[in-house]
Amino acid sequence: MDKCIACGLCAEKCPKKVDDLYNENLIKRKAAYVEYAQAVPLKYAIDKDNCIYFKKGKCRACEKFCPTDAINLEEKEEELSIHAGAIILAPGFTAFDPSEYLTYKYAKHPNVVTSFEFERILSATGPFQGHLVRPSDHKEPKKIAWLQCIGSRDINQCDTGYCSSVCCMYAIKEAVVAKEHAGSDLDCAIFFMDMRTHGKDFDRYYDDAKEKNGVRFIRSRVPTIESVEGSDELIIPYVNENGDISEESFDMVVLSVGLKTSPELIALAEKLGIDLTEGKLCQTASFHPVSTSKEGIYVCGAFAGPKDIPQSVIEASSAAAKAGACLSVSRNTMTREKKVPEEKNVTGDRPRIGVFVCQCGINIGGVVDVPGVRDYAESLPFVEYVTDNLFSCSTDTQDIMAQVIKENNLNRIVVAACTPKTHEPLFQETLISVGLNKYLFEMTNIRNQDSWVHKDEPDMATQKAKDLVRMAVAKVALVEPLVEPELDVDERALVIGGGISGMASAKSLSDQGYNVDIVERSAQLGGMALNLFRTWKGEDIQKNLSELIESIETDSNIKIHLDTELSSVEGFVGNFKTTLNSNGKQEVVEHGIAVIATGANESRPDEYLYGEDSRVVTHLELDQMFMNNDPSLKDIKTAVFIQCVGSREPDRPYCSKVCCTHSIESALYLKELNPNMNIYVLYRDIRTYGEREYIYRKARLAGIMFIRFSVDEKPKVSKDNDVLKIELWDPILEETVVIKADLLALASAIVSYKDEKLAQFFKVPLNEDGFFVEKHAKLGPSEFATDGVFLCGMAHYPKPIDESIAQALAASSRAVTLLAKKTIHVGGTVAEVNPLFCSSCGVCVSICPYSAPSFIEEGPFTGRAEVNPVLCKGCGLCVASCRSGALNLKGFGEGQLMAMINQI
Amino acid sequence: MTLKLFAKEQWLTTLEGLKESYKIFVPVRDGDFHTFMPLDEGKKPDFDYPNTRLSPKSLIYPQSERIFEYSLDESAPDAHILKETEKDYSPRAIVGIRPCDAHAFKIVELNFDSPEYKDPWWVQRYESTVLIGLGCNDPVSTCFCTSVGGGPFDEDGLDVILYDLGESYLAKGLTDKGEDFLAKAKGRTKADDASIKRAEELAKSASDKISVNVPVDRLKDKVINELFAASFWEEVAFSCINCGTCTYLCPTCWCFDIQDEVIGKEGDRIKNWDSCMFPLFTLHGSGHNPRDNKFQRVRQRFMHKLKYYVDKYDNGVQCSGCGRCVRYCPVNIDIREVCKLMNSYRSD
Amino acid sequence: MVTYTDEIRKTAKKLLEDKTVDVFIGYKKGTVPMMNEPVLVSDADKADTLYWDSFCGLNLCNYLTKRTDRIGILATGCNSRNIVTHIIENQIKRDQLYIVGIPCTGMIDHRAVLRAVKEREILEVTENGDSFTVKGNDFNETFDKKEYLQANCKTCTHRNPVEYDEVIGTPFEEQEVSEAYRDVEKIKGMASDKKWDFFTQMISNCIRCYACRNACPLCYCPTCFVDESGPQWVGKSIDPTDTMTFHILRAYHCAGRCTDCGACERACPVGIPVRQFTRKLNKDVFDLFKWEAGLSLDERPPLDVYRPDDYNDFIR
Amino acid sequence: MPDEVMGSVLVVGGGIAGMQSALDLADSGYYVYLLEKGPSIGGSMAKLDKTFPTNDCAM
Amino acid sequence: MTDWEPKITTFLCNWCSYGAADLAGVSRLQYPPDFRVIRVPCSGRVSPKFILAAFRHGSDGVWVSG
Repeated sequence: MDKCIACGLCAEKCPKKVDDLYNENLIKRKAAYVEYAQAVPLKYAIDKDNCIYFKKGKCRACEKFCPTDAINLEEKEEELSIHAGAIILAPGFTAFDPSEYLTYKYAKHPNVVTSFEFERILSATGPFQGHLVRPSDHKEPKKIAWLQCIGSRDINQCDTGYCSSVCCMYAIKEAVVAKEHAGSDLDCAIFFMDMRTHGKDFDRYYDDAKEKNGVRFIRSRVPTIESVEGSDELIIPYVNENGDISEESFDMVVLSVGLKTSPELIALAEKLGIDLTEGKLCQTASFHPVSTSKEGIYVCGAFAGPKDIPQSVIEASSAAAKAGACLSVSRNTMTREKKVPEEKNVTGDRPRIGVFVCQCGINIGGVVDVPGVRDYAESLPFVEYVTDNLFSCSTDTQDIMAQVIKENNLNRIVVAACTPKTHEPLFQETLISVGLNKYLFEMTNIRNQDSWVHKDEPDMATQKAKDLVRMAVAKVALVEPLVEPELDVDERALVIGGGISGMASAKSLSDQGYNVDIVERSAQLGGMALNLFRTWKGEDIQKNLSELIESIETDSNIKIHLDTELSSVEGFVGNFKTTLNSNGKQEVVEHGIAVIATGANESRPDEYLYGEDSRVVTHLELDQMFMNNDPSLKDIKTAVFIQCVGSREPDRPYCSKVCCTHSIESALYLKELNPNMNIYVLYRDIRTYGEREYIYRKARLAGIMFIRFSVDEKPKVSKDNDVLKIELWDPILEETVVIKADLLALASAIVSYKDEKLAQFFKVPLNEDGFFVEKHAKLGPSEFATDGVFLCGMAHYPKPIDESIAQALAASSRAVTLLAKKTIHVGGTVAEVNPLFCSSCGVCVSICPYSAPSFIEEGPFTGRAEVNPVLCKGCGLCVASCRSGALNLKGFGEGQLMAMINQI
Repeated sequence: MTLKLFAKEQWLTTLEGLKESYKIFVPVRDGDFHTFMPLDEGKKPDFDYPNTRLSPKSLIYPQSERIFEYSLDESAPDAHILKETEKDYSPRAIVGIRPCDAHAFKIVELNFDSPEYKDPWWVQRYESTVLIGLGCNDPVSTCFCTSVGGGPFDEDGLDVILYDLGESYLAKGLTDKGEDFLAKAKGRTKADDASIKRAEELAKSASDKISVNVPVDRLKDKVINELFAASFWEEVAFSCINCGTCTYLCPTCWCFDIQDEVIGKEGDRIKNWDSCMFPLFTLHGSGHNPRDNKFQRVRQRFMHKLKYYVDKYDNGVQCSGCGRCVRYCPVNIDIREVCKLMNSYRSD
Repeated sequence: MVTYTDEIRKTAKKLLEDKTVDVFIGYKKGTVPMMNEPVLVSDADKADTLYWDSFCGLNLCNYLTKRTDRIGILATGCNSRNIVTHIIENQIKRDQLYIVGIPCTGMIDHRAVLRAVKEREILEVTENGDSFTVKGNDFNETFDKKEYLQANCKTCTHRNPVEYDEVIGTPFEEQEVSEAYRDVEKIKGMASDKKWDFFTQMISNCIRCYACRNACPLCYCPTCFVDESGPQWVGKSIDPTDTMTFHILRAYHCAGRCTDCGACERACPVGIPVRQFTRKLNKDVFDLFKWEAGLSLDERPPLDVYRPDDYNDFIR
Repeated sequence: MPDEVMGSVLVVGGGIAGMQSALDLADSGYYVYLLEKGPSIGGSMAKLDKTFPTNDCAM
Repeated sequence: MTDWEPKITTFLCNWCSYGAADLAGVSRLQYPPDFRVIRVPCSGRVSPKFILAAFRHGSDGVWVSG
């Protein structure tokens, strides 16, 4: 495998074509293959199940043509035994196979595709290069339908009773992207039961899809798809919202298939002895969201319940935190560190440039005249050495390169090859290995951006390669060695917020061996959870909560600050200095990282007679009644729940996520107290995602009535002679119903604290709803773009206890990756100020998203700007914005870029 | 010394006739201002003008002049060799130049054409140019040529002087170059005594119209260091915004800078006007700037014109009294006032 | 106008006498007609040199940067907006300043007056309320001031000072201006080659004296980009490309910061309407961000700041 | 089997969750075995075209 | 006009467009060879001066993408 240089010759020569699983079998690939172009590792593999040699014992074409002898067909399967301190299961899911539903004709009709197939069709690397066509005749479709809940929420045709949680969003996304590809004329219709867009910014996306992109949403469970004789079209018959049967024809139908656990995985679980749920998913507890039933084995991702990418990423980090907690005594016992020679000082030396031009087999050499480029490079100023290599990235070439650099005393290197995005680090390693600063290097891309894209114009491609080399040489002559300053990390942590998230995060940090200060603004730990009764899994929240509080209070690594708020924050990653204020008493704590876990609050409704009639209560008030064993509960004859009170409305367009489940759980508890109670849940969409769907079903079976309303026609609550009357239109009965209620529970929205002061302290952003904005919606859900500051719980977005705890653990895991290093290296590509040129205008200070520039406070340059290299991300925004030319971006200096421009 | 008369209605024809022998520059109205342009550029000459906005110094000493060219193309046989850029030194005539501006060339000549050093481009162009002056019948309020050794009909530096007699011009040849020009001019008649008499009267009355008297008599006696350290400079400089208007409009400002410009592989060495008003003017390669602030630069400009030049050349002040800097300074810094301050300065 | 002058002198004298300020920045009467000179008065006895009329076109804000003393300064609408810009750009501290506001009736375009008298020499100009009288050797003409205002004053909607400690005179109602950007729209409507010709022609007389830049209070950088040598962005010769580069970049540096005070255009010795560049950007910044420079001490110009929640999708 | 706690973790699955776990653990000072049945890591996410709600490229 | 090849200077953000240009290569999409790419750490790094400089050095078009 080390020898493979991913030239692709084996695949080219392989005579065997097989279905391409990566592209959902929509096209063919070879038996010698790489899964996809950006695959990591980028090494070709032999598909043993299909390879002619393995089947029939002859062929070996790949072996013959491989230029680096990387193919070993005699390699035998080996059994390895691994000793590990913990196991994390992240096995993912398999998509539901809709062939089981005969009425949907998936197996028969090419234009009925699964949502995963549709992803490939949309992809630029997919079977049709991102051109949206239907499989039957490769014509552009004009109308596409999505059918939701295929293999989800269905115990009739398949036994998947749970909701797959992600399909509503991915269907909307596919519809929106499809319209982006094909133009707004494309008609996209999504057939659904409940629209479950409960995640952060999901409802906005849904609203935009409806209003801005014109995606049609049709609330209907479609029973069958009809094909039309002699045509590639498909007919969908359905019952519309008025109860009438209608039908519509489409060019393509996408089945939004659910997420399932594969049979092998069920077998593995059995082997490992871990418990599964009713839905064959890994069993976990709300207060221990990534722990399996077996100690030392942790779980994350879709195996622990269907979920989207950010939630998977959160759980992945949580699992790492849990594993880290049980192994913390052995931290750094098995990892290794690299040894590097001392760096040579080349400052002030005349540039001695070495240019290495890569053939990349035939990838570059087949189009570009590589020897010509090499000889041309020799004519350029300061170039002392040139050569061309068949494969510059191969290990032996790297050794030769190191040798050449030493022998010729080169101090600047240019490699003209593939893309620096993948290979720059490799060549920089070679520079480091001979004691050259890694920034004395420039890579120019004559493969991805030249030979591969101009293969029919070899002369022009060669000229382009020469130009690119000339530009790179011009730049590299001006580059300077850059230092990556090392910075000590204060190994203490500050957690802001003493609710479930804050405590879980603090506990996890302590378990991993770190000291934590936890700050709570109120007089006791516990936060919002103090008001909650029971989780949807039936767990007693107060019992679990008091255990958690006790574990915090007895933890010697954790110092608790109650009645305390922050009054100022100074410093940056690794070295924060925060002043705490407790009733006027100031205390300074120093810490390396901070976790923001400030939670959110329940809004106070201003409708439905709330506050005017004592029978109208919010969820938290209802839970309080449950916890107090309020005797009046038993006397209730009719209880009504109204959902989305203050959520998903124009002023607050997000979903509060927890309320549907909470209402149903509360309704079920009321039924437990009094099975004869009449209970109505008035809702807009029931969003019991994942296995929460089971309690929705349970509630329906228990006789709880669910009546849907729309935001334009909300229920009317009135008081008539002390009778609490609720009126609304029932779309099923098609008439107005009047309910006389003894209890009206309002699912009031969860609202943020809009903590602008805290946001300012740590230079982190808030979104328009007042929740904190994470670093990256997908890949950085529990941290901020500001280094050293982490995020969890409802401060991020409304979420239930299990997700809050998972995110708390994730935040601590991400924090530990910093704390464990003890020192951090800062990138060399940072901005610096020449104070002589600075005009103190402050543009850099205000424009920097990372708050790296600030004003110098004393000395001869008082009032001028300086850049803190630790905070600087090297984007260069300040540099381009500086009117005075006082700023420079190391590694992308004005002179260096101008030198490139001059050589165009 | 020839005296000739040219009827105004024939004047343009006369000039057209001279185009064979000279490239002719004449004052032309351009928007709100007058400027010298070649006669053949389609715009009508306008000799009834106070003065041009920009001085005609750029005709001898262009704002930007490519002096050498070179190639950095290693494959070219003459790579890195400076080649003089071809320049046009064919005879030219500036017709209608005011006496102050012609006088200015004489002031500047000391710098560009000295026994120790000659600027070949300035000298060649000056020598190939014949200056046909036009006396000022109506000097304006900012004129002070009479204070600095000139006058509205001063002949110093001119090759021919014209007197505007209303219907006709009386032309007086002053040098060989000028005589030659007149000899080639068609449509001339011999000047009659009445015309000559009228011309003399005109010159006298014009001089009388200049009421401003800028005293320069004691500048030479001042001690340089005392004047340099005078307390009024900060006040004089306060309003200055350090633009280059005064120096670029001035007919006697001669400072230049040499720059190399390379585009691709082709390089030019260019001589550009520079201005002591700009911070870059004195910036050293080290980053140090001996005239780092505004008042130092303002002081330099006046000290150079009114003291250093005076002491060095013994040729009066480096100012021809044209008044352009007074008229166009955006903040009304008035050299006449500064000169008074300097001339009367006493260190106590 | 006479009342303004008297009031200014009185106020300056008082401020200097009671040591509210160390210096007072205003104008004194110029040595040539239609031209006043900015002046710094530090002695209460010299307050009488201060003067005010409709030819106080140079922006006094230029004289604030890098001062460390306490300063009294006159401020019309646009000048006060420049002071605000200076404060938020850290060029001066608000508590150093005592701003004496002047509700401005607009500055007279001296070039227009010259044209009106057919370029004859003007020896004296006297103002009388809404009109002014121009005297020369053999003429004497009276004009309506409104007709001869500088172009920027004609379309000004901030004549009253926006930030001040005291106002001289009485603030009046701001004028309603319709089609303030008619000229910009006209250029916008041109075909691109016509547009290029227009701008090329417009700057063809430029002598690169940088009077426009230096008259502008926004240009306070210690080293202007045109003076930088490593790399040298702009050539030193009068190559049209370099000249155009200078003008375009200068305008960009002023985007969102320009108060359209007109100092640049007034200072230009060759009469280039350089505001054509800055106005286009003023309009764009207004259209895109509803922003006018120098109206708020709390907010920076839109192009100076980064907002993760920028309303424009492209930036996210 | 050694007695002391091993400083290593086995991560089963090379999709987005497995990769994130592995990265966190490696960065925290533990040796990681990342197990993937296919020839390359990336899992389901690598097959996606774009991701909601930002429409970022999944690659 | 047919022989004329424009010269287009391209500033590509390292984190998005540069990767996209790589992907175009991986996908073997063919396009005219008139682009010369300058990799920048962020399109925010591109000063208007670079754009003007590129034109000055003979570019017929400048493309900033990020």
